[in-house]
Amino acid sequence: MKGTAKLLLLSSLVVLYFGLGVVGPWYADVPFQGSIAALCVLLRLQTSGWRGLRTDLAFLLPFLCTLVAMGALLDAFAMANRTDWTEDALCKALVFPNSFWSIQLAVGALRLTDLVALPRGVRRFFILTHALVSKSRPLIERLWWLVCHDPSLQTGPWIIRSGRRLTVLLAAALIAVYHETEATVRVYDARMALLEENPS
Amino acid sequence: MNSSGQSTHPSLREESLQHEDPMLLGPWEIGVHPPGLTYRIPAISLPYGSRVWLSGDNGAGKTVFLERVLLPRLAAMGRQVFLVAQDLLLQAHVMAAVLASRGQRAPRCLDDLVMAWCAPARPNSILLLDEADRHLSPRTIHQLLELPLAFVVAVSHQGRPCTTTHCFTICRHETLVHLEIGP
Amino acid sequence: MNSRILTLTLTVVVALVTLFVRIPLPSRGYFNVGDAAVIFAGLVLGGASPKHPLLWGALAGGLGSAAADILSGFALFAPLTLAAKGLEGALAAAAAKHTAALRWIWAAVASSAMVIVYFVGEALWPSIGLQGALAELLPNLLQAAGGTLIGVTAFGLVERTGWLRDDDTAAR
Amino acid sequence: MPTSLPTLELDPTTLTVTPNLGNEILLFARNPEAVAVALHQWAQDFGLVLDLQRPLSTYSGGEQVLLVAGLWAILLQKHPQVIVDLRRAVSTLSATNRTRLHHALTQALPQATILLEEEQVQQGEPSSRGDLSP
Repeated sequence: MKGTAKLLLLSSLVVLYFGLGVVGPWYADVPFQGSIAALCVLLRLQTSGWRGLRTDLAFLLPFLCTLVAMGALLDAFAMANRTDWTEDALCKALVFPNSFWSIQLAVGALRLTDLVALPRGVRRFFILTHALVSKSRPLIERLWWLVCHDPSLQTGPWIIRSGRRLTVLLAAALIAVYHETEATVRVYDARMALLEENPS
Repeated sequence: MNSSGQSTHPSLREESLQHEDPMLLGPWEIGVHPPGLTYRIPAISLPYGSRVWLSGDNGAGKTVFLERVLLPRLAAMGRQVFLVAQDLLLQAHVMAAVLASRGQRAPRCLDDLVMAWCAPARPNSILLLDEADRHLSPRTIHQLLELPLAFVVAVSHQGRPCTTTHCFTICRHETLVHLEIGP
Repeated sequence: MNSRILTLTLTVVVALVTLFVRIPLPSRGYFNVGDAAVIFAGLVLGGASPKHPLLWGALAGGLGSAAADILSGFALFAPLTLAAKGLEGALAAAAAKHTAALRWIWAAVASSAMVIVYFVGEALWPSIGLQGALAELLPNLLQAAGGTLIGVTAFGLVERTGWLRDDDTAAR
Repeated sequence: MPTSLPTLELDPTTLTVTPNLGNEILLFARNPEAVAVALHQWAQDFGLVLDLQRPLSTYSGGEQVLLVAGLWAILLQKHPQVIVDLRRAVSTLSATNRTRLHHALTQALPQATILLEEEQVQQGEPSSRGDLSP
């Protein structure tokens, strides 16, 4: 399955979960949230393996601990005359990862072939944006390497040196990516014109 | 400056001593990952003022040698290294932004931009040119080779200028890359 | 410069600079220099676009930052990021026509607005709530301060290079 | 030289739309699998190791030109006449590779007009030593 159909299926699954599990009746339903969590973990393992799952947990676990700690703190002060802040935080400790993974898995399932199969009108925009973000990343990494090895940007304390390098990177990236954007749009239109005149 | 004309300022005194020394390179056996190449560089002593011309076929590993083998080792020796990269059209944006951060307006012409960017080079600085003749005029290449710098190493596919003092070739056999004296 | 190409350019720069330098945070995800890029993008678009500067600034700041959330797996935050960074980009675009102290003040207002939108949005968000929003406040304030400092300085560099005033591609 | 013919210009600063040849094939080829097989053969003929998912920017300048020229030689095989303009890309190629590329293109596109030499740059046409105006 590709293109618009795949996009519609993925977005309706996400909307369905958010409608029922985040802003809907099953927000505090532990069996429901628990089974969604198990499903997300399995899918995440299948798509990105242990490494991907470890990266997620490296972010999720500290955040969930902060959430529960803040809940206990608010309970201690009986904020807004409520005493269920910790209990609510524990609920969020299940809902937040599910909402986080549901969107991540949906977005991660999209491929360039899905964009190519899109209707012609939106196809050019999505393809160029996908191409530009993919192409500009090594370009900006290369610019950063050049900035970090520029002889004029080697002196001063770490914070000043990093600040100067970042300002130079932003200024250089502006014009470099502008040229890249202009050239990529030109090459795309030229190649499409070439192919439309010579269907192979 | 003391009465005998010898500089008394520590860094100036260090600089004036340093830039007379020859540059000692190698012998090195260095693995570079990625792209998974091993560089075998013999012991080389380059007198002050050497102008080295480096050639080699497409994909032999010239750029990786300049950027990942030579440049880090020169920087570790405390040298100020000016690298004019193979993707000079991209690097030009960094050069222009660096000139702006020095309060200077960046020239439009690439040749003038590179010369302005190299202006703060000191007598013991080193200049590395990676296929600069693809973008810069022969006159600018000549001017760069003539700059009063400790050493210049230039990589190119094109003909070797007469002002160069040494010529090396990068040869690659599968993942082993070595440096040969002469074309 | 062509405003459309410039906005697409800055959207990509905001997204990639946000992705490029990231320090994981205990709460929303990561500490990044994205705000410097959003302030910078707003100023550039404000300085280069005679028509609708605030709109272009909002698009580049909002879309770029939301794209970074999506690409880095934090797509959950993308809607809120779109609003907060979009507002930040728009206010930064308004700062472009001012100089010296006024520009710095406007840029600080822009990044403070981002902090406020994030706090209110997260407090109301069911799966984050007031607990998450409070944990988020200090890191966001630090990002706002750093972003303003670097973003305005970088725009000053671009002004000095004269790139924005070239008329061979008239700004439309 | 008839300028009405469709022209494929290879500018070494921007050879492709996407960052790797795998995505470029997905974008432009109607039968991606067949094109991928033919491109692997082309690369082998030049002694290159082709990885379709490897970012093109990680190949050397000359290798990029050889591979992209090969991709379009395959995509345009059915077209009787086209202009292949390599004048800006030629400086990234060593002398041996220039000759071999010209020969391979003539074989793949027998009726194409292949511009390879610098001196064929027409008056007033900006050469690769462009200036920096945005």
